[in-house]
Amino acid sequence: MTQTQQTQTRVLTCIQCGKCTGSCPEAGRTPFNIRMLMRKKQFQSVVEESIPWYCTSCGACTLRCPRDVKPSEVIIEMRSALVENGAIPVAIQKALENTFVQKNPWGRSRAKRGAWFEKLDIEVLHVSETESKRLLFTCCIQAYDPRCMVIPQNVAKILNKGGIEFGVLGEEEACCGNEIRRIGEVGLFDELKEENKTNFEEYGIQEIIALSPHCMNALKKEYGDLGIKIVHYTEVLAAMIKEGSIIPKGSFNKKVIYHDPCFLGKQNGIFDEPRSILNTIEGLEPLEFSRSRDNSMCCEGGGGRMFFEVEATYQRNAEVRVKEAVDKGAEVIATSCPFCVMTLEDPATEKGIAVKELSEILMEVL
Amino acid sequence: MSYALVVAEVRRGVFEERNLDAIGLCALMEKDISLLVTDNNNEMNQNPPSSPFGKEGLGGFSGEKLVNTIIKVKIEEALFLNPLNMVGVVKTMMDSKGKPDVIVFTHSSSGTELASYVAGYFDLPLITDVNGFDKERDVFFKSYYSDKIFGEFRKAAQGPFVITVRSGSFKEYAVEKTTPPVIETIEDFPIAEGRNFMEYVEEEKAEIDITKAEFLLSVGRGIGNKDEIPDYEKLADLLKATLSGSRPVIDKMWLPKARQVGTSGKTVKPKVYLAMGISGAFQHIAGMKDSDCIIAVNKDPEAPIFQYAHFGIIADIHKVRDKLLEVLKG
Amino acid sequence: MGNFQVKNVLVVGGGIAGITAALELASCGVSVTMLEEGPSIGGRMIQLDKTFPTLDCSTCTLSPKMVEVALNHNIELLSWAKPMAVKKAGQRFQVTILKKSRYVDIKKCNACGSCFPGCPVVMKSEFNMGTGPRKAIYIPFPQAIPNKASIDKCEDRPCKAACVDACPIHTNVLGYLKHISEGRFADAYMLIREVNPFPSVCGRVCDAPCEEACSRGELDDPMAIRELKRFAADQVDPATLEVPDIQQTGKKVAVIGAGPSGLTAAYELALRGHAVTVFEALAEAGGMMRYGIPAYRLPREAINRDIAYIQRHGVEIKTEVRVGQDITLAEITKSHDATYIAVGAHMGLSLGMEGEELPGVHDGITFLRKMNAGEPVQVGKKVAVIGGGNTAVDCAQVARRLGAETVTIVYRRTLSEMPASHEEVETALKEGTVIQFLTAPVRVTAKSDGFLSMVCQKMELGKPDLSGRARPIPIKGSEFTMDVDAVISAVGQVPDTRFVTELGVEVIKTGTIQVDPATLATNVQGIFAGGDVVTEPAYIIDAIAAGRRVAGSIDLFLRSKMVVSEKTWQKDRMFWSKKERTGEKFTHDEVKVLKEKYGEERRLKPQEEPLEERTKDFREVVTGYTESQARSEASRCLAGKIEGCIQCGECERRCDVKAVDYNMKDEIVDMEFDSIVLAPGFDLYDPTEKREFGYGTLDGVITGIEFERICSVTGPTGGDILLKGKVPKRFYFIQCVGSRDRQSGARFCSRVCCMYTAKHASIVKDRIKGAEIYISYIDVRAYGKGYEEFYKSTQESGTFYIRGIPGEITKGENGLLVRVEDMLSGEMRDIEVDVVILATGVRPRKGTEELCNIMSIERDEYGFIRADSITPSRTNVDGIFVCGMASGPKDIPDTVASGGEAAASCMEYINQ
Amino acid sequence: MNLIVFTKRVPATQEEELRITGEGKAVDLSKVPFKVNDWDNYSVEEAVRIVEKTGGAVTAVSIGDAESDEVLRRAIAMGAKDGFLIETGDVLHDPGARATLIQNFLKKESVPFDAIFTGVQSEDDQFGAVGGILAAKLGLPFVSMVISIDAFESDHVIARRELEGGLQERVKVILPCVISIQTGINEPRYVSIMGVRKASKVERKVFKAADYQENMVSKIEAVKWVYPPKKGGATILSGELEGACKELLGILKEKGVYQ
Repeated sequence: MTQTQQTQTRVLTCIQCGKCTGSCPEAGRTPFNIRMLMRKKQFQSVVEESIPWYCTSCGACTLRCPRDVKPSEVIIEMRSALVENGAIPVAIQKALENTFVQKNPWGRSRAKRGAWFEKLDIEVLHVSETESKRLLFTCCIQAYDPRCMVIPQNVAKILNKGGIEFGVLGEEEACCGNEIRRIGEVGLFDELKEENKTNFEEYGIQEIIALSPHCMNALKKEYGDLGIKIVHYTEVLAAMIKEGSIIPKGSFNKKVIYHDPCFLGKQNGIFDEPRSILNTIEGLEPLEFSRSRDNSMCCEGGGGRMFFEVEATYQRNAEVRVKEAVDKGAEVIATSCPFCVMTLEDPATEKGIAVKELSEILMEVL
Repeated sequence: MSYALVVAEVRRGVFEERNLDAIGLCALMEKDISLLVTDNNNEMNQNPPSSPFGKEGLGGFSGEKLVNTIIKVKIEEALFLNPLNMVGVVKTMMDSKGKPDVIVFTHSSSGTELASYVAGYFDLPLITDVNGFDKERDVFFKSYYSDKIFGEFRKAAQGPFVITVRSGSFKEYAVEKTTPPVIETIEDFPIAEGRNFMEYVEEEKAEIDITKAEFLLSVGRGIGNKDEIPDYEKLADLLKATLSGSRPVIDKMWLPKARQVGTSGKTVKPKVYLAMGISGAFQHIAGMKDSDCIIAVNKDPEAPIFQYAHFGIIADIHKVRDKLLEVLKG
Repeated sequence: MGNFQVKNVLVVGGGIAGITAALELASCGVSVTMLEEGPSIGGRMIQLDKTFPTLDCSTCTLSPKMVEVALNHNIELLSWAKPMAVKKAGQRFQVTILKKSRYVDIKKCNACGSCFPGCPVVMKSEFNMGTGPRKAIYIPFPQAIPNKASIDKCEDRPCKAACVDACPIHTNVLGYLKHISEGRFADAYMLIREVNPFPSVCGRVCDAPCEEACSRGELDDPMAIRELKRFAADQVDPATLEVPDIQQTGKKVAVIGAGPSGLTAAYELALRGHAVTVFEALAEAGGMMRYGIPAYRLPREAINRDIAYIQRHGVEIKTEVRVGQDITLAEITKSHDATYIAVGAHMGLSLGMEGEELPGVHDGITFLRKMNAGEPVQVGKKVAVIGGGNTAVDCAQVARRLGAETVTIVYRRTLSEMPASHEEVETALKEGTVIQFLTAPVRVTAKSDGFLSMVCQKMELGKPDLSGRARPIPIKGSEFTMDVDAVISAVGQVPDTRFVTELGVEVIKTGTIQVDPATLATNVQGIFAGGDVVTEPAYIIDAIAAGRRVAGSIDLFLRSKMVVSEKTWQKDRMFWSKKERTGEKFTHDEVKVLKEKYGEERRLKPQEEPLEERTKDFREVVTGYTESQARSEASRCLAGKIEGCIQCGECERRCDVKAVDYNMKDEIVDMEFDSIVLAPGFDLYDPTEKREFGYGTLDGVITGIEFERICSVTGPTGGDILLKGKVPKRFYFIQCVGSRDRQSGARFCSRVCCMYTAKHASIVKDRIKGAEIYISYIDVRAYGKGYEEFYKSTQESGTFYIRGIPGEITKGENGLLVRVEDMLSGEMRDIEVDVVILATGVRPRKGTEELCNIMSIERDEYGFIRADSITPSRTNVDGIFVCGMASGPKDIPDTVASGGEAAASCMEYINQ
Repeated sequence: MNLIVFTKRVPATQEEELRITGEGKAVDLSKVPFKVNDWDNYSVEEAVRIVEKTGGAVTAVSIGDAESDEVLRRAIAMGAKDGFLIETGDVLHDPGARATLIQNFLKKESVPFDAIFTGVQSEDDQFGAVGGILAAKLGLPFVSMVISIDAFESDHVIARRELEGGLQERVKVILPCVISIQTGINEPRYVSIMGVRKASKVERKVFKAADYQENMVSKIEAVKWVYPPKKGGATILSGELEGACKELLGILKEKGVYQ
């Protein structure tokens, strides 16, 4: 059975319980009704072209579907059909074309992918020169955006401090394709995957520390069995703290609320490591959102939504999130995903509250 | 005597300012300049201009004196700016005056169309979008790879060199001559049938498409609140700019969604992008960084937008706005 | 009877299915053995409040049948029993049955229920689905069959519980530590009070032999038992306690001496209905507790609190009545039916040293009494204290608080021989008291400058004397002189028993009264004696023990005039000698294992007032534990580390018929049956894994069966629908939780949830006025007679049925926020409610797999027993039948029908 | 309608820092990714849309090295019927030479057409001249900067040209003709990788440029490559607010967006 047929078979088992809609971060506030889409898919009826693009691929519907219909995958297929048809929003098209040309959706020069470590005061080796063959895999946005660039820089410094050897691929690294797959560009995803896999094989990579949950997800779940250990950096740092190879010495006297990224948390079950890092920091008062862990609210940065704005005006989830953080008395929103940082920072700045990536907080106290 | 022929662009009776760059290059090349210009004073023209330089004249210049010869073509401008007719005009002119050393056009929508057709028709060497000239080495500079590299070019064949000139490149070399120009006239030349002018169309204003605007005035969160929007609209009106915004402004519905610049909105590439109160988030930058000229106004000198801007003003945007309104109105 | 032989059938499972089958079979003359794994039959149905669609009372329907099972001579009911192995031999089955020990002899147990209240182990009631508590010894519900108590005993207690043995009154230390560790402070207090009327006092100044015996001490540090008692006592003001209604006997008892022993006896006797009058020579009751112990160790409020409560029981205390002076003993014995002499030992012993009579030389016990009575006492700047007991140390510390700058204790032996408690000595040293060891005073002289000069002599230790301690021998020529303002001599006390001689009460030469150690009776009938007056100075706890003992003994005397020892007391240890307290110790290997298992946890020191502050006045030095400290210290107790019964003995102590037997063992029996009917029943899906619904993480999210218990009159709230003590108004029911659900491995419909949810909605409508009720459904399955009508009437009563299952439940501003798509309108709704009830689906009963394995029974993909499609009770094994939910979801009528069908098929089989 | 559309594979230099090598003889493009020329993308889309309406076929033609096959596949994926590659290793700077090569090719291979579509210019050399020269050489009408094709009839086209300052000019052009397409005329469809893979199955014809070199001489000489004068970050307009504002207006005038 082809994947499409499998999807169709799964969709036919949908009992229209509506749990997906109830779980969906877009339901109610946008015209997106995931349950309705499954219904339409059952009857192969026409879906308005703009609709599938609302999905943030947070995965809540798939995780909660009692019939294992995997609505998120159905959305990907719907998008795929639109992609094959060529009729997709210009912004998405741009991101895809950029990725095709420069191997990153932002269209930045591939040759400058390694710019983030050039100004570091530590030496960052190409992974082929390392003994451990441990690769630090950067997310495109971390490689190019000055705001997010601090993440790989910080993590590199912390790893270095803790005596953990690692290397990078620099300009050879291509986008992991997580978002590309979610946009529905299967072919392009395959190309990125093959390109990265070829590099992993050529350099005999043993372990990959992914800096973004999105990359980790793609490498872990969508590249097939690589025979490579794939972890998110928070797992590594949490272990380092536990072993005592890095010791947070300073204190961070702030109330910090942690936002679980969808791809790290609900989709990959990493809830405790980021929290354990925060909890070891002196003076830091950890807070929790009322919706946290499995029920964390999606920031709406996934599934291509980073590149594309849907045609609806509503209060963004990021704003809702920031509002709650403020109500809870948080002074800092911590998260461990660059997309979350980007989406949350805007409304947070407005409310006078800081958004910090975990590595930033840790860096301050080391 | 060798001369340079400048084909003037007159649109709706207005002598386009960029013609001065064409004249300027010729002056820099120290050529005797002949200006080929539509004489709109004929029965086909409903809006006869007040002077050969168009009905508005040439501002500070007493324009006539910039060239040595003015060749008036008795033809309505729309026909004149048709490449199929232009080859007839040029042929007639060359037949009567001899071949010029260079034939210079503006590098504009019509200039390049005319130049390439003329070059092809007469099998002449052509270089477009010239933005510099080194007289000593006799080389022309031309932009490559979106201005990242300049190429130096030289004519490598016989016949007049057909050139289009980038506006703003040579204007300052267009200086007045001591004597007024000789006025000549061309009347008799063939009119081609293959392409006919129908009408001018003003771009529809109803649906603003910011991706097509040449000049965007873009506002960001820095404007503070919605009440400020009308004043920026006024400013955009006066500047003949199109108003656009960054995501926070759109999110708050201060401006319609269609006006959002950024990866999640629209990617724009105007000639001038005037960013007011935009700090320059990554996604926003990605949507406008390829603009020809970026001018940023922001009170924070550390705002990332200044890294991408060509010009900047570090000041309170409302003060800048008020001052601009004052200057524009005064 | 010829060849006729009674056939016998084994029915596994005592739910409605098993009961139906058993009764059907029994009515046919078949001998039925019913195995029930739990303590009572009744199954799930007995947990229900009502049945649908008729809303009949579930208990009313089922109880008669349960009783019938108990009464039917053809049915033998084995609870706490399950089959372990089954072998088919010909047409018959050889079954090995495990009869789990219930630690209560059901022949003796009369379900009086007196054992439960004392049990310190509080567990979640399985019957109430955890919505309410039960004790480790319990009867699951009032209508239980068999109606007998049982104990959930899981494992052996890791410690020897030597503390209980060590305590002269056998305080249930394990029990009250368990209570404290789980935050039930008042319960801890009541457990202490059970044997000790002076918790506030003993929480502070008990010598705590328990701690010495504590098994935890063999691992790291002994439990801070006394400090925890004090914590518990500080949590409850006895003034708030109710005094029980006591039936009076009309007998009168006199108690002479209002010290710990006398008051304990008075209290215990009052509880037994006797009128007690206490005669006290001093101005206030309390004896040595008040006049011997300084306030910084035992604040007066603590004493007053405990005594006031005793008085509230009708005990009359007459103070400033000195027997022998103000009233004669004879007068007392004449007007009372019994007399208890507990006057203590208040006479200070003299050293026989020269200069003892000088002003500035005090007798320790008098010194303390005066000070505690508030009389002016002056000691000057330099004080010497003679002696090595607690009194000496107390005197030294009091002297410091009275303004002495240097206080020196002069003791003739060394630190290790000092009888004073080590703790007290340490505190005194910390506070700046100096101890001159191996030093004895020789004489005291007055000097012209008003100072006293005390001549001392150095000693060395020789061979042990009668007390077992090394005898100090003076070193010749080692005399030296100390100049002091005051000398306090505290070398011992003796009782003053001169007043007893008039009636011929036998007194030995030290002045102590001679008694029968078992009954504390003197040689004169009706006169008893105990406490220090018998033992010479001992500890408060010993005095209390004597009081308790004598109360029993006097009570017996008053009721039967018997004074012989009674069996009840045999278990008690001898009460006055520390040496005789024995405690088992761990072996080296045991210690190793325990250390590994429980790790090291050091004893928590309670807070104390700062050293420099506290010596300025008489404030209490130790300020005690905080709540969390107390809980964490109490949780160190090894006994409390196990789940279930901790074998503290409380139930055993309370059981009048002596039904509790900790040593009961599991039994394995082999039996043979002609056929087997399986009715193990079902479990309900645990929705914890559906994190989005917040079960287990959000307050107010419960399951349907839990709600059923909350509604039930036999439930934890007595039938009032209460959540955290409040009546909820807004209800949200979610159907299909764990049914038709691939994720949880159940693609089947559970068949009952739609209707039980409708039933719940009706119950709510009925009992809570103005309740707002929402029900989320996928489709409502109301098949058959009565069901559709029931659904309709539920809807008509104003319940909002929303088609669509919520995606998630989160905490809202004033309750729980349910996010759901009302898919009939396509609208997203955020509905705020007080309680969310998850209609969880059914699952095969835990243990079904094991049961099937031993019988080679096949199960279906979901784990239910696979049944024949034409004869739905037939399994793959000929002769073994199944009924009820065990073979798949059924409602009650279907279950009953299946029970009958199984019985019929079984009959057919056994009569072949 | 048979439409010929030219499409070119160009370096994506927008984001790159380019290096001149060999003392001005060459620009190092070895690390630069390539892509389809933006204008050609619109032009292919427009041609395909016309054919989708009027019937006929689009033939995509590319001049370049073997790699240029990529843009042909792309054009096919978008809807072109054929792809012709005129293969040459040389870089033809002179638009005249390119036009001559095309002219020779069309003549020699007798490729039938009703109209030729080109992009207004290519991103790399930005000449914007091939269409015009070719039209003139072929003696065909020419229209450039086409921002809209209002009608495409059997014998003529009505097109709108984009002029400056929001003005457009509507013209009628007789077929056959050469049309140069401006970006923004349409929204080019997305070409998925799968689409390109499928397109690979359509055979493309490869021709050698060497066979069409008659009269093809370069009339201009590329002397050398140089770096443009450095801009060096934002020029901050400082001083009095009024002065800065006037300076700002001056810049706007210079850029031609404000008169």
